[in-house]
Amino acid sequence: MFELRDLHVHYDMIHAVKGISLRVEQGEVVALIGANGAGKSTSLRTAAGLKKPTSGQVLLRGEDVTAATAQKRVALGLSLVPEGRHVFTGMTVRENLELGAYLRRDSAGIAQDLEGVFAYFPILKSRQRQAAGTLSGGEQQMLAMGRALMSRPEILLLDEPSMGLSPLLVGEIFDIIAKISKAGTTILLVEQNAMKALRLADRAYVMENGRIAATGTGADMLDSEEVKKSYLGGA
Amino acid sequence: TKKDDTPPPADDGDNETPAAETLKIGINYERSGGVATYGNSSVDGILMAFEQINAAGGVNGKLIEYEEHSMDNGSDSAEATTVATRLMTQHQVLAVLGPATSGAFKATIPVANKNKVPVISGSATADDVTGNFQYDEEGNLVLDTDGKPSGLQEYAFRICFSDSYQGTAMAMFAANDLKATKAVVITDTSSDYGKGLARNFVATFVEGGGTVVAQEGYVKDETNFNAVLTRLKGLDFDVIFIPGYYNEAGLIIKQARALGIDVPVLGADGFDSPDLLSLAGAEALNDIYFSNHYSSLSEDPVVTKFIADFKARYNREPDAFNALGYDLGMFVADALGRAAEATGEALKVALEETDGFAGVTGRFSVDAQHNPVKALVVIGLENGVQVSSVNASVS
Amino acid sequence: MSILTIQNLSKSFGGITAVSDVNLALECGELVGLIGPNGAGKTTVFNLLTGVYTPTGGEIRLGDLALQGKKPHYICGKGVARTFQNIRLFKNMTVLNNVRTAMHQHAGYGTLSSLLHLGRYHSEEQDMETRAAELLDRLGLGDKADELAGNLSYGEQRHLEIARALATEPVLLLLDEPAAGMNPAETLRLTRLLHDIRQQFNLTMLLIEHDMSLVMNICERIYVLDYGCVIASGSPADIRRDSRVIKAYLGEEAGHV
Amino acid sequence: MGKHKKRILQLAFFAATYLAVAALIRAGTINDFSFAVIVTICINIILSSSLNMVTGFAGQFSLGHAGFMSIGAYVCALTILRRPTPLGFLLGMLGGALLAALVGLLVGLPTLRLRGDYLAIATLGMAEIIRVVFLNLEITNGAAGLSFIPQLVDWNWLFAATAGTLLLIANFLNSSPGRACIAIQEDEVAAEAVGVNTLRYKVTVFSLGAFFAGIGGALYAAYFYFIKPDLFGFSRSVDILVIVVVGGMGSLSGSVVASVLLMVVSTALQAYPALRMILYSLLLVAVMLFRPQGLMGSKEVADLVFTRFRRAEKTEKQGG
Amino acid sequence: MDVFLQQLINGLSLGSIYALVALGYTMVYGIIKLINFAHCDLYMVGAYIGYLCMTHAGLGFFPSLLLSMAGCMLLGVLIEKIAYKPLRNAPRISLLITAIGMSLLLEYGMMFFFSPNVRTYPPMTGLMARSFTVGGVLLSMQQVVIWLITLALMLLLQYLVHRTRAGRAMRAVSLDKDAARLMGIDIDATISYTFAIGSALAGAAGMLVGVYYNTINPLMGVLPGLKAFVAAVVGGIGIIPGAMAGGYLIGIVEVLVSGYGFSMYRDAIVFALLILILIVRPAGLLGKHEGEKV
Ligand SMILES: Nc1ncnc2c1ncn2[C@@H]1O[C@H](COP(=O)(O)OP(=O)(O)OP(=O)(O)O)[C@@H](O)[C@H]1O
Ligand SMILES: Nc1ncnc2c1ncn2[C@@H]1O[C@H](COP(=O)(O)OP(=O)(O)OP(=O)(O)O)[C@@H](O)[C@H]1O
Ligand SMILES: [Mg+2]
Ligand SMILES: [Mg+2]
Repeated sequence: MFELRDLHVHYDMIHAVKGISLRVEQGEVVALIGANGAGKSTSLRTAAGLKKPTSGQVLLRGEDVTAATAQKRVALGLSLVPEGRHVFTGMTVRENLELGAYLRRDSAGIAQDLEGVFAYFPILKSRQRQAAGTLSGGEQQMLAMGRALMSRPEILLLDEPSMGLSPLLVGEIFDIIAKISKAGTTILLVEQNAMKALRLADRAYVMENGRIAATGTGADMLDSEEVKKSYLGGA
Repeated sequence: TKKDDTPPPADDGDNETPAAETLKIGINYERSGGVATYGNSSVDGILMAFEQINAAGGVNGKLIEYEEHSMDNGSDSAEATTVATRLMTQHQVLAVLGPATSGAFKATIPVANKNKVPVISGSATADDVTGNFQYDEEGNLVLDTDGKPSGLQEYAFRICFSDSYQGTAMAMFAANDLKATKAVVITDTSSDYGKGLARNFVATFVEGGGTVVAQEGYVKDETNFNAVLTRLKGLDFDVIFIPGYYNEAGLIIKQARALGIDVPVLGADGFDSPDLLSLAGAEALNDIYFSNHYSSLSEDPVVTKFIADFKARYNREPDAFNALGYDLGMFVADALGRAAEATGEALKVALEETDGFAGVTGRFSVDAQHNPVKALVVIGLENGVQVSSVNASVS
Repeated sequence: MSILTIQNLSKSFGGITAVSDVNLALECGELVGLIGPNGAGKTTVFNLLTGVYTPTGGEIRLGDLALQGKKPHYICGKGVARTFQNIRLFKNMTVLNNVRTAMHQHAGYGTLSSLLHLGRYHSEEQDMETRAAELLDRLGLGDKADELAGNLSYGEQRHLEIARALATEPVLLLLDEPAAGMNPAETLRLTRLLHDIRQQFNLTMLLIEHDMSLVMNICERIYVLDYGCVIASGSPADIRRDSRVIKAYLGEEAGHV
Repeated sequence: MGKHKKRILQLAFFAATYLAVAALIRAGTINDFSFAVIVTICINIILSSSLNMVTGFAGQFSLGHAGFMSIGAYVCALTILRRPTPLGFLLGMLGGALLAALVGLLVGLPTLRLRGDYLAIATLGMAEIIRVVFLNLEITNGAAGLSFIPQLVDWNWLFAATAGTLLLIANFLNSSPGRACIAIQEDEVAAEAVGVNTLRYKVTVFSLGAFFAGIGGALYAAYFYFIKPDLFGFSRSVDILVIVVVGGMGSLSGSVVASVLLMVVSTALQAYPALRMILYSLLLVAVMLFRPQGLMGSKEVADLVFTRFRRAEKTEKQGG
Repeated sequence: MDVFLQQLINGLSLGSIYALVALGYTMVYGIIKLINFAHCDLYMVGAYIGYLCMTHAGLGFFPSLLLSMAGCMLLGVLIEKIAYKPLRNAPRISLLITAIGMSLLLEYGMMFFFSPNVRTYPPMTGLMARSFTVGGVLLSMQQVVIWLITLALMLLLQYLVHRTRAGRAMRAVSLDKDAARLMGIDIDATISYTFAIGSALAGAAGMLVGVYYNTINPLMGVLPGLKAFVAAVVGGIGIIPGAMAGGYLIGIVEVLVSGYGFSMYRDAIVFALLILILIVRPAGLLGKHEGEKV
């Protein structure tokens, strides 16, 4: 479904991602965890086409999209919910959601998906006319996810969706990710909340200093002493 | 020192003088920047003059070398100083022509005095350009012990009128020829040219018993004068005097006429450009009078030849800057021909001795203050066409 | 005695009341938590305390000193320091200079000696450099002193923010989500560090955090904000059991962590 | 240790420059023209390094530097026209610089609350207002300007002013108030939060910048014989900004390098009137496209030299 | 009173021109935060294209207007592609210097090819040359045409920005470029589109000025450009109605100041007004002051 092959990414002199390879199969939830600065966000940004890799490939349904622009990848069914939400602050909630469907022209389908998003996030429905910039952090996170869903993605990349959220909302967000996954969307999830992410994920990769340090099923990783020590704060 | 081996003047080229001997003349003009139009127009005239001289065998058999010594001062007076220094010290020129505007020209004069190389402008009209002169109670020039006017800038010359001369002349023309008693003045306040003209016009006009009903100002490159004109329209006056250049004057005249202001409009040599007609339109150019150096109606062969040559060379009508530039080139060549030797000092003496130089902009001599003594004509336009020219005098 | 007293503090932005009628008091040397749902107004309280925003109503007192309506630099001079939720370092300065800049109010020379490098300039500079190096060592950044702050990793940046705040020699330290974006292991290390710092610098601390493992471990008392109002306060154990807090903030599951 | 070495090297460099130029002038190798070029370069160094302090280091985007320059120029010109002595010049220069600083203070207090491009446009407006005032004042002789100003600038004055400006600015930036100003550029909110009175330091650095601009203006008036209001318009402010950015925002040596380089280019192009500005503009665009951070970035020449040293030292140690 | 009305009418014409130019500044600023100094020279180029069309090609007013808009549109997009696009991630100030470079290049390129001398538009004939008096106030057909064209272009612009997909993309790009790309928006195309519209408006303004004042020269854009930018800032930069409001305000103030005999102080008064407005309303007349959320 989706694959990164021997990807290297640089910021000027900084070698942020040093040859990672990972794959996500149709319908899976895959978690990517690791310490700060390990290169998780960079990998996702490169996958979405916001950052050019120095070498390596990005494959989407077997097709090499390394050279494709970000908008081309959106058209091919890939969608990223970026770190820090990046909602359009000066626009209303509804305009944000409509922009999510920017590339689509089937107004009936758009209207239907809009209702779908409101079903996942009822609070957004009541805030349709509010400027996105005045939403609270959690609401903005929901809006960012809803907006990504509006493009009807087949694979959804989520970058720390629970960052800065209250414990209550963290729970909710993970519930919704599970729902989205059940509805058939393939998901690659970057999380610091490693415990919850690993519980939800079918498989997981651990990143360290720009490299994949370990991989396995979610359950295996939860049990791994190594992972426990470095990322779960266990003894 | 080398006076002895200067070859005798050889007018016909059969006497093979060494071609290596050239006369270097520097050109220091505003070729870019805010007043590039004036600079470029002047240079066009100078180039034509030098081309003609060299084509005719040069000055006393020596060609004028000017292309390598032609520099841009970017309409910046400090750069004008630098360029003048460069031309005098590096290029060892005998004289520097330009800059066009009074301020930049003045900024080169101390350099000229220091290096003893004359600087000459065709269009620096401010009164104090060639010196800040003093007059005693009877109105006589105060002289220094060496017989020169006190305050003279020894190495500065010009061949154009000073502002006071034209302003005074036009005020007298308004009072005497047009019988005007009430005048309005619309001045280009961003140029010393405009302000100088206005000051002298007003002084003379008031002295002669007239009143100046209103004094308005504008700044260079302005295009919209409706505001000022609308306000003036309610006043009672006989003439408008516009001390400024054709760029804005053309628009002022056009917009004034469109608003129904029909009184005569007076100006100075800044009006002299074919663009005045295209800016204002023929129907607006009635009852326009401006002072100038020459009239295109003139039958003087110098003038008719210049106009014909200029059209042939540049494919357009000459304006005042072109004519002054041309005269400037001819003027310096004339003095070079008479100079005892090829030095700045000798050239300065020759320039001072100029007597009856026949230029396009009039026949003139150089007075003790290094200004030209020449007659001024007042040109009248009807339907955009020159219909009259009156010789005016200032007394 | 109370080092900080907040009475009936309110702040509204246009139509939104972000903080309404908040009362809060900190005893000298206490470590108190401030929690609440997203958008409850926690950061706004910090902004009001540090003078970034002017209150719409109410009083803030540091000891006997009224702080409301004062400029941030003045408040900082009186001993209130903070970190920011979205890290705000001087990214293009070195780590050392970030800390030295924060010592600026204690630099004992004026503009004239700064121009001429005369008077107390040299001794003061030497002194500041020593103190800055000590602070960096304390926060584990000793070997990064000459790096640009922007090149540090996220976690290191959070530590540098704390070092910078400490450099202003505060009596009251406000920390806004210091553990955000850290994994549980890193959070644990931070918990220990905060504990030590409080001892060493003799500080009173107010802490905003969503990571309950940190808050419940380290805070002696907790205030809970919701919709700008204090809905509960008390010991971590009390808060964990408070039904309103569970409903608005902790959620059923998290309540049992 | 390293710091002192750097300092000594800097001073040695200044002294060597002074002596070399003085010797060349005495030998006649530097003639009037070369000296005029040196004067222009030095004035540009003073203007650009002071603007760099305000804009590159303290982050206050100003498009009105020429306005302050004109104040220095006019005060100095009016003084030395009446008292054409070295003392008159010194008084005129200091008076002009102080008046410029005062105007900077008065203008800065209300406008420095603005940020970024808004501040730029407000300072531009301020400079235009100063220009119009000079255009309409009696004592400044309006549009005609002041001419035949005595030329009092020689190499001693020029060197003292230029080196003094550079040293004072470098000192300031390497001090607690200087760091506070740099912090303001980096993050104003954070700077306030660590106790920096941002308005006070913005006004300080702005007035200090105005002061040095005034010095630059005074030298200009006392060398180039003539000043008028139009010489200090928007385009001069832009010219100074161009030097700062081409050299590198936040690099004093960058301003020096760019002042020299742009003057050399400009002088070379004097002889090609028609193509001059076209080539100049293409050069600007090309420099920015290939080196957007400016020639020196935010590094100083000394930094480059010393990292080289340090690296050499390190390898030596490792080798030994 | 008549005089005042007449001044107001004159101010509206001048204001229309400023508003058209200000719109381009504001749109470009809105989307890439660049004070596009070359914009005022596009206005100059527009005037020259119109001049060439009317004198050398003998075209009528409207075809010339369309051609100068099209020409400027092309040039504007070209400049963006060559000089601005490569600097999208560079410091903003280097972009500003590049814009200054492009501005000088256009001015002096024009001088090189067309001489620095002024050119004059041919006099209008027929209906366009007419003028009439309404209630003691003189109105020329040219003024009326300027107002109508300006009004029409502004309405069109409002429609483009607020009602079309491309307009929505423009707003998204101006708010957050990365997020816009994640929505599938082609930001390069959107930025080009913005330059195209802004430049076309400048072209129209240049042509209208040529017809109205009938004199053009290579440096004609400098001062009006500065004023138009001031207008955009006064109105609140990045805000389209703000640019219009600012343009009309500056136009009218200028005309009134000159009309009441202070033309020497006109520029000073305009800039003083600017500074005052900024001090009172730091984000301009229509700008919302978004205090940074900390
Ligand atoms: N825009 C940038 N410019 C320069 N370096 C960057 C940039 N963004 C990230 N880096 C560097 O790249 C490395 C990887 O960063 P990245 O954001 O991918 O980490 P991460 O795994 O997402 O960390 P976190 O958990 O903190 O989000 C880090 O060293 C970081 O400093
Ligand atoms: N400058 C501002 N302008 C307008 N509204 C603001 C501003 N600052 C904060 N708010 C609003 O005030 C409310 C409280 O915000 P605040 O940042 O204090 O929340 P918080 O409790 O810190 O939330 P979080 O845990 O998500 O950081 C929110 O609704 C926010 O949108
Ligand atoms: Mg990340
Ligand atoms: Mg917060």
